Amino acid sequence: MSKAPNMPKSWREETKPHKFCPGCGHGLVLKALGQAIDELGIQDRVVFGCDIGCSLLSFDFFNVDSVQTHHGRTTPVVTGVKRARPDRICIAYMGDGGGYAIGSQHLVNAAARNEKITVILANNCNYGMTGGQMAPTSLPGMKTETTPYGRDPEVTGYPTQGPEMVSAITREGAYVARGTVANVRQLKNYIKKALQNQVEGNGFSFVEALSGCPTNWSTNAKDTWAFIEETMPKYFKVGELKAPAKKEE
Amino acid sequence: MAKTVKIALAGEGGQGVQSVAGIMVGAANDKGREALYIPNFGVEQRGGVSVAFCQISDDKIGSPKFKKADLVIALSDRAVRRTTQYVDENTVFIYDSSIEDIEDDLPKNAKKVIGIPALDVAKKELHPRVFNVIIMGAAIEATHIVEMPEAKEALEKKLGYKFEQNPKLRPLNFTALEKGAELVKELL
Amino acid sequence: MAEKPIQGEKRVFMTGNEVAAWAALAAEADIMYGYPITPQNEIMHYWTRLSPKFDRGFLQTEDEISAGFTTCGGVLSGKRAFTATAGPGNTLMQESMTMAEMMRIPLVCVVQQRGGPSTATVIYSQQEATMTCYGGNGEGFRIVYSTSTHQELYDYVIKGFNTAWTYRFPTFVLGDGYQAKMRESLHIYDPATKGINMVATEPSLGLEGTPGVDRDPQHLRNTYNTEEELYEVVSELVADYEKAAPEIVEYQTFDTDDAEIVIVAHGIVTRAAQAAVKELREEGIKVGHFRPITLRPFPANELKEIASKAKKLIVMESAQGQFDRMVKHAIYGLTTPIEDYFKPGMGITSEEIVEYVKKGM
Amino acid sequence: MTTSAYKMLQVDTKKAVFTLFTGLCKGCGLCTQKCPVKTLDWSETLGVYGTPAVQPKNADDCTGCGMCAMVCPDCAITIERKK
Repeated sequence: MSKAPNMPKSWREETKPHKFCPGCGHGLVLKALGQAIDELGIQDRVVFGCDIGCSLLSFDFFNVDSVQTHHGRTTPVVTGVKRARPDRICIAYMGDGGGYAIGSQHLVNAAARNEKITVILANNCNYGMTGGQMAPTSLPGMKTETTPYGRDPEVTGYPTQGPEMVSAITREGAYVARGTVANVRQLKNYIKKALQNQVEGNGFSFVEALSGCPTNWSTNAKDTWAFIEETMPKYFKVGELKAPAKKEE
Repeated sequence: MAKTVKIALAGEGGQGVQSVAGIMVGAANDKGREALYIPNFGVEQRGGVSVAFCQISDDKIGSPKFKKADLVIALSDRAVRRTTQYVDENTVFIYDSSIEDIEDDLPKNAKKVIGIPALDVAKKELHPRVFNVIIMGAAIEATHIVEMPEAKEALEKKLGYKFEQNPKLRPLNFTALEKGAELVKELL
Repeated sequence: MAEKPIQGEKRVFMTGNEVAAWAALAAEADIMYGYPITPQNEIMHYWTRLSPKFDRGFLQTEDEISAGFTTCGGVLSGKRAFTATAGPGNTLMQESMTMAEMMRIPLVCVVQQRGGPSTATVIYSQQEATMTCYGGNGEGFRIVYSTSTHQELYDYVIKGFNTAWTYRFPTFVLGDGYQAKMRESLHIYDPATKGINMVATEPSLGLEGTPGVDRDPQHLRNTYNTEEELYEVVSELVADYEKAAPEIVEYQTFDTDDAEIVIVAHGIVTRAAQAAVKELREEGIKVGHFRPITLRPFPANELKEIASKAKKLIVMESAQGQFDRMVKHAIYGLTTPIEDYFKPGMGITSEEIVEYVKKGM
Repeated sequence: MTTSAYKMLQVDTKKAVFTLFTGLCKGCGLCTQKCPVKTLDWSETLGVYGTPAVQPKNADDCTGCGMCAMVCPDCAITIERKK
């Protein structure tokens, strides 16, 4: 008879239930992250940074030292920590707005500099915390609060291909993947590889996670899964884009 | 010399006024005097009129820029027009006499306006590259902020490594310094 | 451990940007984060040449937003981290400075003011006074030293680190383009030889031990859910700032005891004012000069006392009234007439001050 | 640890013990959609937000695969397979 919830060891139980909405994908991404931290045994070394947007609600999520900063600025804050404390495993956690819009210059430049940090980005195709506005990742035709007639790519462009971009601008040693909350085990493995890449000091590591936002999508559980598993992959291909060459044994 | 000596050196970017200004005030500083040097600079990294504001004193120096200079040296037509604002009845104004059609733009209110053939001398007797050292010689003669041996010491300190590579440069620079002093000596 | 960058004390002749780099080095700064902008760029030039010899770090970021936030990250990691900027870069950096205010991140930032608004000039101004003291969405919980000489630039960069780490408010050394680019003499020294001990730093993140096992995790935030919650936090900031202010505030007076006319100026303009006072006094004119060294906190009481005895104040600055507003706010209630002498983006010389004072008599 | 504070809804199925921590369940229903045998359904028991929690409606159908636990964003479900 099990008595305790099966949370990752690195989760901080005192702050659970967490602050995310019912069915929010952040919980799953952070579960995968927590499991990855546990399996690598790095809880004592992790510094976790989070953005504004819903991701900020993770500031007290883990039993790891954490800092919440402004919208888009998690990458530089975490970069600052890593540069000052190279012995720490530094994780920048953000949403699609923080990574691909207001903080895109930081993502691009941290990747280009091959900062030895791990960026984990939840892509839910909209701005969640501010109430469902268009994000860089909103799909063509997708209705949001600021594209009430559907996103028109002629006017607002096409969804940002984050991992593809990061993959294109990083050098050997970088790790880039796109996972999905529909496959938590795979997502955990991607995140684990990304963190391992930092542990080994190979280079920048980046994982985008396709994630759900039932609140702003106004979807029930069935439609939430359908959007994540059927609609989003049409634009966002799940898989590993870049991994360091296997070290010779 | 209790009074603060104020010098404005102006030329085209590339004429080397900033480097000789730096050497000159450095020499004064080395003698334990108070010196302040500020280059004017614009958005562009090169080109345009370049002005070096120098002050040398026995006491701490006040504001880094000044209204009126004791000595203005202008080395191009644009530099002449730019620097007349720093001239009053106590100012010695030196310009290069090779600048054409400048008569009307020369200051009328200066204590003295002196044209010296520094560029000609540099080209014909020495080397165009030491034009700015001739100017430094003139500035030192006009102000005595340091004396000739100290000025040479400062040149040695700054350019010694070049002199080592090409020993001819040493007498060339020292001659240029002395020549500059000579050019103004009789006219002051 | 590498040797000390400066042994004892020595007289040097250098630019203010070089001074700032040497001061940070002497102050045992661990790492600089920065982005190039004129006229502060040579701070980075000198730092990148000197710092590797003493095992100090450097990161050139993609912009000043990043420079400010990486500095926050460095300080949170327990490092004596600093940055430097000017003009439009200072504008971008305000965002991170509010985070530093809210989260009590003791970073040090050297500002070399240039002309504004907008790109304007790369030369000089005092037009970043308001922004440096009160920029961003906040209340200006900062410490701002306005320096006037290279010696002060050196002294206050060192002091700035200690003030920051003692009181945990972001600390600025407010210089300007003249100070950045001009050369003059000063004495640089190893702080220890002057009895100055660098205040120990401590990390807020990346502490030893496993969080949740050996200790509680650090969960640092700057977001609050309710008005009440925020009000409580900000009230605490207010109380801490007000408690610290009397210990931090600094000013200088020159011949103010019997002064009928008091020139009020800060930063590099104080040099012109001091020289003018000297000259005018020789002519028997009863003029004095008051100079705040800290613009935040502002020496309001001290100025008020002097102003109450004067017949006239003249506020002089290379900006259109930014400093003037601080002065008027500080002495509100007095009826002493105030004259303004504003030269936005322009240097002020002692000659023009002498002329102005005489003309008004 | 505050584990003991959680109220549990336990269902003993043929192949596993299904445990739902009501203090963690927000009633999102993601698990119900992922249940391969479609046996998870809304429960009479309420979760942390006062909305229905979940439980296997037919205990014998549950295969103990653990999919529901895996997709729960709140770690509200545990599955303990019987030997």
